[in-house]
Amino acid sequence: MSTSKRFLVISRHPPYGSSHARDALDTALTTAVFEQPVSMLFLDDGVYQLLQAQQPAAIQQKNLGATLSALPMYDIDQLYACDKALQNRGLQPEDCLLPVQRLDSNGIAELIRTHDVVMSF
Amino acid sequence: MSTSKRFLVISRHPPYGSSHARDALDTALTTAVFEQPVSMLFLDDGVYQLLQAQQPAAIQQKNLGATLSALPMYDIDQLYACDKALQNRGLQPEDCLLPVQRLDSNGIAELIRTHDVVMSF
Amino acid sequence: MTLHTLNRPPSNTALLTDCLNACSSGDCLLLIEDGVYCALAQQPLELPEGVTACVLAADVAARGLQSRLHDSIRQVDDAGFVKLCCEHPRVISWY
Amino acid sequence: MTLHTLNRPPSNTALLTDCLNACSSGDCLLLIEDGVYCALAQQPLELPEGVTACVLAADVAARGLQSRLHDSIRQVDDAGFVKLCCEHPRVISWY
Amino acid sequence: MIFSLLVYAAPHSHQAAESAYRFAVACLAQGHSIHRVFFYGDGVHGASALAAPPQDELNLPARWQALAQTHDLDLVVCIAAAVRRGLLDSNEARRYEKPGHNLHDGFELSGLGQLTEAAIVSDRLITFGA
Amino acid sequence: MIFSLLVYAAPHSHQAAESAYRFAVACLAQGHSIHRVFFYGDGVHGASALAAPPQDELNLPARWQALAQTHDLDLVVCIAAAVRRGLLDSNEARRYEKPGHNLHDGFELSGLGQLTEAAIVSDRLITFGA
Repeated sequence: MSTSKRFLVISRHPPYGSSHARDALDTALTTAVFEQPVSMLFLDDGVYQLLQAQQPAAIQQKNLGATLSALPMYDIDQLYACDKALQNRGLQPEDCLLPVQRLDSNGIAELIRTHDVVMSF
Repeated sequence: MSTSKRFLVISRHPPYGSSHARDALDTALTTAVFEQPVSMLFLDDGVYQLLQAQQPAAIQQKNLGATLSALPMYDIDQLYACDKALQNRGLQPEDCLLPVQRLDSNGIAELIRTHDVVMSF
Repeated sequence: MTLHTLNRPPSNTALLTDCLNACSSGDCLLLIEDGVYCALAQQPLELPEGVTACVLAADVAARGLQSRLHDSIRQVDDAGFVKLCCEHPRVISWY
Repeated sequence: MTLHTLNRPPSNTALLTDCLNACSSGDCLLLIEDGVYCALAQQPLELPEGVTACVLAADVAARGLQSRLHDSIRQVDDAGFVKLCCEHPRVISWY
Repeated sequence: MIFSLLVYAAPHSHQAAESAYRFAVACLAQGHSIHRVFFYGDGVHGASALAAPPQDELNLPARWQALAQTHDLDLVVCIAAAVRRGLLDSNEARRYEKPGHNLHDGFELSGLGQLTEAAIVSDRLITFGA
Repeated sequence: MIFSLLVYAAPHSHQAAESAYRFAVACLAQGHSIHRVFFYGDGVHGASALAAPPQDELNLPARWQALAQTHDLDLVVCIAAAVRRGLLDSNEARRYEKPGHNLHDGFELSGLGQLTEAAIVSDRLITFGA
């Protein structure tokens, strides 16, 4: 695997209700482990993954927020979110467990154009 | 099974994309076979099941419309659909493969109140 | 009287609308799983008259929403979910 | 240039909006499976400038929608789907 | 009160499968009885004998079996939904000439009529779906 | 051109699983090659050796195997997704002390890295999801 491509993982689902959010995250982490540059983009209810103070022990699931917080340790620091999705849900930067760059529609379309492989979950 | 209850099966999904529509239909048919009175209510994209001229052979699926047409033969003749769902999709009575009673919100709420068991798919 | 459970977020507008339209006065709406996002103060639910709403507490806590719930919405635990089922002769699941 | 596939009906408003917002001029939107309901004349798609839309013919026929498609939308077969993938260096699936 | 549950979602893919189990536990803890849990659609995967989830996730088939043993409840899997999805008991494995079977102990395959029957004899039927 | 496919939906539940197969057939018919089909999430059920669908529905695991034999393509199932969902090969069955295994011939269990690798070496990665 000498060649390298720029990966973008889009995550559109809220945590815990389904496995989409976990699967997106595992895909991004694996891509980083394989030393490919990877960005993540949170759209729609996917932005709810960014909320602090998740306590999923009562529903017997792993804390997805904790894994998200570790993304920068895996050199996944290109994190983006749909500005409108955050705004509609009243999510401020201080509500989020890690900093993300907020993008409008033009920014999202441009982000996609600068990546080679886009996987959406 | 001496006692009898009034069953309502709600079907909210379009045909073919997922198994929801087929599962709803099978549930209604089985209920009828067990000689329980059963009504069906089509909501949201579920009303697309009523469209004539479905040709699912090319996607290797069974014709759901054909099964639907047979409902009256199984004594399932209490068929209802959300009027607004039909209207929003431009579906006229002549577009449909069998006649349904159109209900507004009040009618739907009342339909539910007159049934003992409601299963939604 | 009917208990309605709903497990999808409000972005699923058609589901939430169908559920609310199907409610009669006296019905109760219990928000579970991803349905608890419908209970946030940020986007208040427009409940039909005579309809009350609750959320399942474990699902609220899991998603970090404790401080973000709308005032009018009561939290219930699993035992409360069972009790609601007993109090309503009919239960419909919207998913 | 990107090919976007979408397989859900337009009642899934958030998905369709996200997909359309993510399009750049020159992109193509291919509607497949339940996504073909987005191609009906009854509710015309509001495509961004420079974006074209197609539908997968087998999915249209399966659902009985042949006579209900919007004029501006081209039907492609499975081979056409593959060709669209070749013509666009990037494919995103919206589902 | 007599409850029956309809599970229409797969474990590890949708929380609904886990919610159903939690509900059943709460139900029995309050002294209610559960007549039947019916697994339909993707819910049939909740009856797999081969599922090996990570230690921090619920092993639902094993949990359901334990609950059924303690509280004498019926775990029924829709046979038509199961067979097309690759969930077989030894009878069906023979019938379809498959090399093995994977229905967890404590569950049985039967027809959709068992759902109708459950709805008739129970005071409440609660669906957990996706 | 070199394609790889990501199948993220279960057969018989979502049409996406069938769409992926039809796409693969069309792809190969046009002279393209497919490097790998990767089954992830609920897509892993598309690799079940025990699925016995009705005659008028596609038996996707058998179809994929036949396609792989003819066209020399790789059918890889995400091991983490498979094991928690009850899809095991003989190795994993031994490791988890399960009474049997149900991975269809022609498929192999491997890590998510095989998806990354497929995306790198292929000209196109097409996802079929639900």
